[in-house]
Amino acid sequence: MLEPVNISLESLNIVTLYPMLIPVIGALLILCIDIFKGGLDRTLYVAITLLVLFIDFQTLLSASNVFATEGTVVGVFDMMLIDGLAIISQFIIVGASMFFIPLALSKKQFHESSYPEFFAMFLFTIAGLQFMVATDSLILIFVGLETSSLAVYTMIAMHNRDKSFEAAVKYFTMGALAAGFYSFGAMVFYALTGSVEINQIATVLAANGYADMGYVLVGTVFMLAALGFKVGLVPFHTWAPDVYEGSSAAMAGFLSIVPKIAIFVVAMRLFEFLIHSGVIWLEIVLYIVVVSTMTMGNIWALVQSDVKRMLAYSSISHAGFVMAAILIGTTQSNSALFLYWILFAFTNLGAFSMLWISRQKELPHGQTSDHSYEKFSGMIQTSPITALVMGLFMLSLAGLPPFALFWGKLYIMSSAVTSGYTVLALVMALNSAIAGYYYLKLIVYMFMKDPVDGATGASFSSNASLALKAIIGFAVIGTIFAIIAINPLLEFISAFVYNSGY
Amino acid sequence: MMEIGLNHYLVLSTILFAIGLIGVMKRRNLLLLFFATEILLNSVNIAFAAISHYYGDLTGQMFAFFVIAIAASEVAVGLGLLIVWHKRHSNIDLDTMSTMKG
Amino acid sequence: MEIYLYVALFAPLVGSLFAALFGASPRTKIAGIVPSLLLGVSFIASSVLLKHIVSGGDIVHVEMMTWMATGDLYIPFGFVVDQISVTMMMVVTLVSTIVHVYAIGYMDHDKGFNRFFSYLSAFVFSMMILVMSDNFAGLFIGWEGVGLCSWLLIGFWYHKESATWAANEAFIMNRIADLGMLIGIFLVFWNTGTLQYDGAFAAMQNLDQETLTWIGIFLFIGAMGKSAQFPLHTWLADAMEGPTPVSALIHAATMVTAGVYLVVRSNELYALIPHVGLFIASLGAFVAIFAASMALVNRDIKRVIAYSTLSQLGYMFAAAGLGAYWVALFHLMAHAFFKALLFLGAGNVMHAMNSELDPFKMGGLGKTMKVSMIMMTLASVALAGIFPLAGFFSKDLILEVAFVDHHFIIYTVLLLTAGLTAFYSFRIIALIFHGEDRHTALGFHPHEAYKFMLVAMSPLLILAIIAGFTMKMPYFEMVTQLLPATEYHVHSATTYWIMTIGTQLFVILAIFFAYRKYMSKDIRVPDGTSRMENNFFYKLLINQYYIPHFYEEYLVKPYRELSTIFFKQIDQKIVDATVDGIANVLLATGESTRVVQSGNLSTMLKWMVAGMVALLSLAVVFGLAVKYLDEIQAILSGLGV
Amino acid sequence: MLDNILSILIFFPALAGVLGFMIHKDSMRAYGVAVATIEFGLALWLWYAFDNTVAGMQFIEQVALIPTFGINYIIGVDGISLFIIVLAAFFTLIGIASLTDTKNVKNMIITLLMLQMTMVGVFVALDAIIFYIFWELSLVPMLYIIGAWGGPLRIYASVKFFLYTFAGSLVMLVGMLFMAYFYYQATGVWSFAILDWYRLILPENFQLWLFAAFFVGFAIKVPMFPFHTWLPYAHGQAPTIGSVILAAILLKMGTYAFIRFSLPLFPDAATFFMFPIAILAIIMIVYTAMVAYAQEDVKQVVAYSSVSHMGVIILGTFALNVEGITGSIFLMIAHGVVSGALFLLVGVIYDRRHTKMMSEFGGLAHVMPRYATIFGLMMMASVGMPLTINFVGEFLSLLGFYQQSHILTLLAGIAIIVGAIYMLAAYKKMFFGELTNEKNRNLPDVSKRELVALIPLSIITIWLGIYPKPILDPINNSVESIVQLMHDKSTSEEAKKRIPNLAREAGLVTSQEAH
Repeated sequence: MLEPVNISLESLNIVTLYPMLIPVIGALLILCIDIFKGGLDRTLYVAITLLVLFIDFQTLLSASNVFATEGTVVGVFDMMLIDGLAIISQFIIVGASMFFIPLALSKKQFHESSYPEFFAMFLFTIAGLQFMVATDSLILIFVGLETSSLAVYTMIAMHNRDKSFEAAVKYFTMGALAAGFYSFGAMVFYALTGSVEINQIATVLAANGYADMGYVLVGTVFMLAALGFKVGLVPFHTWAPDVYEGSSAAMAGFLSIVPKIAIFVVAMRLFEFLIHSGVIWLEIVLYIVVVSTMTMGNIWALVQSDVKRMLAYSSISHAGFVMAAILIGTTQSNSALFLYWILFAFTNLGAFSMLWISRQKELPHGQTSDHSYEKFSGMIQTSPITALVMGLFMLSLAGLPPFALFWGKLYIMSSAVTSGYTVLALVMALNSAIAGYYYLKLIVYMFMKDPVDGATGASFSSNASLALKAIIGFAVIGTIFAIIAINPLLEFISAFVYNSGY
Repeated sequence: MMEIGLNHYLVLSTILFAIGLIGVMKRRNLLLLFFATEILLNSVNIAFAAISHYYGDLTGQMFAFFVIAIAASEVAVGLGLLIVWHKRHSNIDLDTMSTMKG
Repeated sequence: MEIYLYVALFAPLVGSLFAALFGASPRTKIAGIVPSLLLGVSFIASSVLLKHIVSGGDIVHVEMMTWMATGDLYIPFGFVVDQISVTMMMVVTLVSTIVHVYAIGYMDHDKGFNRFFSYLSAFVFSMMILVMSDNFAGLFIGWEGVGLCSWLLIGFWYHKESATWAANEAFIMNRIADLGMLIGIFLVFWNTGTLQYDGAFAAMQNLDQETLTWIGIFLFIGAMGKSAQFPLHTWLADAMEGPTPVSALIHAATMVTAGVYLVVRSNELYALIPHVGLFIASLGAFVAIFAASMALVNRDIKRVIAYSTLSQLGYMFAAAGLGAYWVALFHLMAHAFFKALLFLGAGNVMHAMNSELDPFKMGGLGKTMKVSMIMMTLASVALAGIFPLAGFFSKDLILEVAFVDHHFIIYTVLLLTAGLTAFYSFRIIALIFHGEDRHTALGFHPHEAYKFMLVAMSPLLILAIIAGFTMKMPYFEMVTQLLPATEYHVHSATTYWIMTIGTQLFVILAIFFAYRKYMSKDIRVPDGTSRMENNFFYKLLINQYYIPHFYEEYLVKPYRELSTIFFKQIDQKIVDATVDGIANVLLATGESTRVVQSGNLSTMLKWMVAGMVALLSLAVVFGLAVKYLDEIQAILSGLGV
Repeated sequence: MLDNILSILIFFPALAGVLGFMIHKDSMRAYGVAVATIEFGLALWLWYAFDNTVAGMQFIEQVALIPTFGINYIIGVDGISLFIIVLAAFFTLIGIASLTDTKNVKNMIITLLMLQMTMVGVFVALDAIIFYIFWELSLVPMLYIIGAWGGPLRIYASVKFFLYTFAGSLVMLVGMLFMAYFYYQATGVWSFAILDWYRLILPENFQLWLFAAFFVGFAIKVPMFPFHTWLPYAHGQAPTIGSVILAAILLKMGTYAFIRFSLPLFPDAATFFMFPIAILAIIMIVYTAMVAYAQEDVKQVVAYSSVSHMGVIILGTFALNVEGITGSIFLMIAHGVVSGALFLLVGVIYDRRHTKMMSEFGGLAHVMPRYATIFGLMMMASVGMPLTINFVGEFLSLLGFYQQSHILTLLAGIAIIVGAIYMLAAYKKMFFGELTNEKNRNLPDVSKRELVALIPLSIITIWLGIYPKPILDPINNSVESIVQLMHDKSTSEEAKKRIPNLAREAGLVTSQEAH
């Protein structure tokens, strides 16, 4: 006779689930609305999404207060884990999404934004990502990962052009492979330790003193491959440029920011303990991967002829930059990671939005891609303000002080220096110099060449709407006046990261 | 007759996984490619089941279930994409989809 | 007294600026007259100072203002009027006043008239700074200033390629020497801690020989440049491209003697290092005969006089080197008078022959240009050192000095030079004024220069005649308050008389020889056919010992080529190419490796798997390594690693 | 009054530049001139309010930016930076005033004002990161000026200029981070404030590495051989105004940084690297002078000549004694004035003939006497004629270095010879000889607008050549304090020997000597 298992609701600690549940509910709500009355305008859905995200953000705020007072919270059979990393990364995820979703309100209506499902998907993605960061169970991470990924594949496809389908298929197939890698890796760890919770794994491995190192490494390799694919580390990056090119600028911007931070958190949780428990191999391999990602990403970006594709490679290189923080693995570097990513979010949001507003329905005459460099030549003469803003984002991406990204670079390099990775710091420095070239290339086109005949300023803002302008305004302010925000951000992040023991 | 131990399962799953990998690399036809990925995931499931039995806790099987679920949903999305592609190009040969490169 | 000092110093500057005001406007007499008057003022002021000094008044020393002051360095604009500088001031102001007046006539057809006077007065100002400054830095200001003005004046007719070329040559050669000078100044500062003459020389008394030697050498290198001593002499002859008054003032009377002035000024230093002194003397003697020999054959009046100037400078250095500073200074003064006169006379001739310089195209000018003839003849007599003209007292004194100090080689050289001097001076006199008329055939219609030009020259004439016997003693009295008062007297009277008379006879013989050779009716104009002209020595001399040629071939050309190589080969092909190379390598890598992104899905998948497998193999290797760590170590130790 | 004059000096032009967007095109030049005049007036006021007797920093302002990471907005001015700031304001003014008709002049003037902000910022920054910010920002306007108004190769030139300098300064940034980290280790607080760093005494091997890191950044900016090749392109392609500002101010950032950072922070390393750097400097001086002689383009001649002069500045800086450093700082200003003027002059003829090839000219003195005169004056200044501004600087620099090495100074002194050679040759080619080229037959002489720029420069050239005292004194005071600091900080025997101890000479003994 089994006596009933009774679990007190307190011990479940459902609160930890709220931040993820809210977007899910929101998504379902959107779907219901569509069922009851179809063909509603996108503005409605955008508004709803924004509201949902706003509430989500509120819950996160309260969660952060809880953390600040009581420290890490676990719940739902220890599945959920709300610690500093979880909270900061969710802030980034939700916050960034709030900036990205209004991009759907472009002047020209594009195919995806006419589907209510698109917004539902969007919210599902966010929910999935939130799950990923707010747990240390490999299962839940897997679920979150796949939820978000599947949603993302669909959203890309919804752009409904040949290229976007191609991108979706490519991304999907490789994603499936990555999922295989992930599950295999998880399996190995499970086999080794009989647990799928990262801290459990850590303790068990530590207990038997990494007896069978070989298998640990095998597991690590598969994990590295899976996560590396998602953040686009060389040689698992090959999807990135095609997907960025295939999907709409807004979507690409979203991809370059939001999902990656979740993966970084997972990687941090997983690799930190391995590195610190003296898996030198991982350190070496990460070193190689990081450096090659930074460098190759840059080198390939040098030779691109399409701005969006260039930005794809550049964000690969930036991912390498940030991965270095995980390799270094000190509190400073981990805080640097988040700082960097927040600033990167602002800048990339701006950059991609600029591409987005310059997007025409059909390809401009004599151009093979939506955002070829030629399209921007002589911009300063036809529409100076647009050119200046774009130039600003480019400079920020190149890490020119005092614009946003510089501070991120500064802090990461500093963390490298502080923990004795001098060569790494120099490599970063030189890479930023190389990167200077391709960001400059766009500036050269905009400021120093003459406009292609018949080009008018209108073409650069053909897709501009108030919402987009507002977003860009935000991005501009964020990029220029980052310097003021750095100090509070740094204090907040360091405190949270430190308190969650990373 | 010999005892079938955990390792046999693990070896089996590894072999299946390898087959899956090879399939993923070799297949030119999208549909078959998806099959290959299914093999990948299911090989892992075998291992999970075996290990969870070996340890005598259910986490592994739970994981396996999730994997199955996710595999299913992937198939859903994948086939969806595939159908659209086929509508537009009336083929599902992935050598045709290389407009973006460099 | 200060007021006179300032007047003497700044009057020329005012004059220069005044003339500069008319720089752009067409020729006006006023632009010439005012500077001349101001120079006259300056001359009077100098004379007042001279009187003050001679009448035993104490040295006038003023410090106008600070120039540079940093760290331990303190350099004021300080000026001193003592026996030495006042002598120079007299020479400079007198000669330059005369030359100015003369130039009013000489340049009156030149469209650069105003510009000319502004330059000329500017030169006088720099020269005054040079001689009046009380520290090495101030000296250097003047030093460079006169260099600049001489550049401007040599290249005055800047449309002439030869003129501008000569100007640059002069400037650059002087720069070479100035570097030595500069180093000398640095040495002085870091060893004595000051650049003021008095302080520095006082401190030098207790410096070690070596340092002093270096100081002496470097300062003298500076002197060599300005005074065109070998091997930096070529610029002086080329400098004759400038207008003749310029040659008279700068390249005979004043600037070129700056080097001598420097050595005399630093007599306290050179007194401490006699071996350097001896070197200077020997070089002087060498230059004396070296220049004289080149003057023998030259076919350009001004160049001949230039060489004679060079050779006279040699005399001065010989004297200074031997420690007879007052003698050197005395000869400097005397030489200034008769050499300026000579040049101005040559100027008249040029004027008459509208700028023809070849004496073989003249002859018999004496008939039309009596006054000029007399003046030039007397000047040459003085130059040759015939009693009782100036040259006798100054030049023969130097011979005596050499003799008395038992430097018989120097003595002999100088003696020979005296003979040569006499010969070439009268060679041109004869060719120009005597002998048959060769110019009318060539269509020249010579005429005597303006009256006032001749009047202007007359003071020089008088001085050239009387400077010797009237001034020698009072001058000696004066300067020896500052300079070592060594009397040079051959001990036995007989030797003295033999020497003196011998020298005189020798010189006179040379003169007669010159007259005989070049006054004869049937003089052959050298046309490259005669035996003498094909003679090796003649060629050697007419080509100035091939030294300019050597410089051109082995210094100028290589420098030009080396520069081009540096630019074309090294700077562009190596240094710059490396920079671009790095960038290009990166780009090329990108271009060549972008094919990785073939866009084909299955390749992408292969890449993922490949990457994974690579990591896996790494892992396996590492795992094994960890597993068999001990064995590996054993093997390695076995290998002795 | 006006305690935050420095901030005003920095941000007034920037603000004006932003407002400039709404000024109408035709009245833009007037606006620019007005703004620049006000800025120049403020700079002069700064000079007037500056206390010459104080050696240390004045007008210090401090605002917390990122206290957790020790980055704060600290600015101040001392004798070393004061005059470069004034010079920057001055050159912006005459640059705008003498701006000949350029296409979209509006952007040009706004860019110039932005550039001015960065220039002033670099020279007043007392926090390494603030310094770095302005240092990097200064690249952008110059990039635009060269790239948008330049010659045929403008894009290549500008990108090269940007990337080269950018790469160098990133290495420098790593050095700064290390410096801050060492300070953190020593004191437990992060700080990027230069004045804090001054108090830090590092072991020699650290100093060597850090010196090297900073050196890369500075040397490229100066630019020192062999990092100089971006300069000829930048100058060759840049419009007149660009070259003027670049030569007059931007290059000085490098040499200034040497004095502000390298010397006081790493005295031992400075001593250690003195001779290698001196040799580099000598190569710069002689080699580039010869290269300049090989040029056909007069602008290139001036460009290479400024590299050559920068060599003398470096040499003076690394004399490590008061005379040398003071001289080098003075020479920075002198070279700023003279080379700026020379570039303006080249611009004058370029506007008339649209070529800079000397072979096109010859005999210009016949048609443009005034031009020839001013050019001659500036040329003489550039070859270091006494009583012109350059001589004071060169004399002091060489004099200073002579204390360290005789033979090297002798070699460096060749500057005055080779300098004369290429300059006179160029002058001869352009101005002397018969007027051969018909196109030059009736060129107008310098116009009023051009004289507006050239006359003041000529006056300064002479005035400071005759009476450098008002500038030398403040410089001297600040330099003395720095040299003393270096002496006190230096640990190695060599450094103690090389760097004079002024305190002892003054009779009083600092705490270091006490024990």
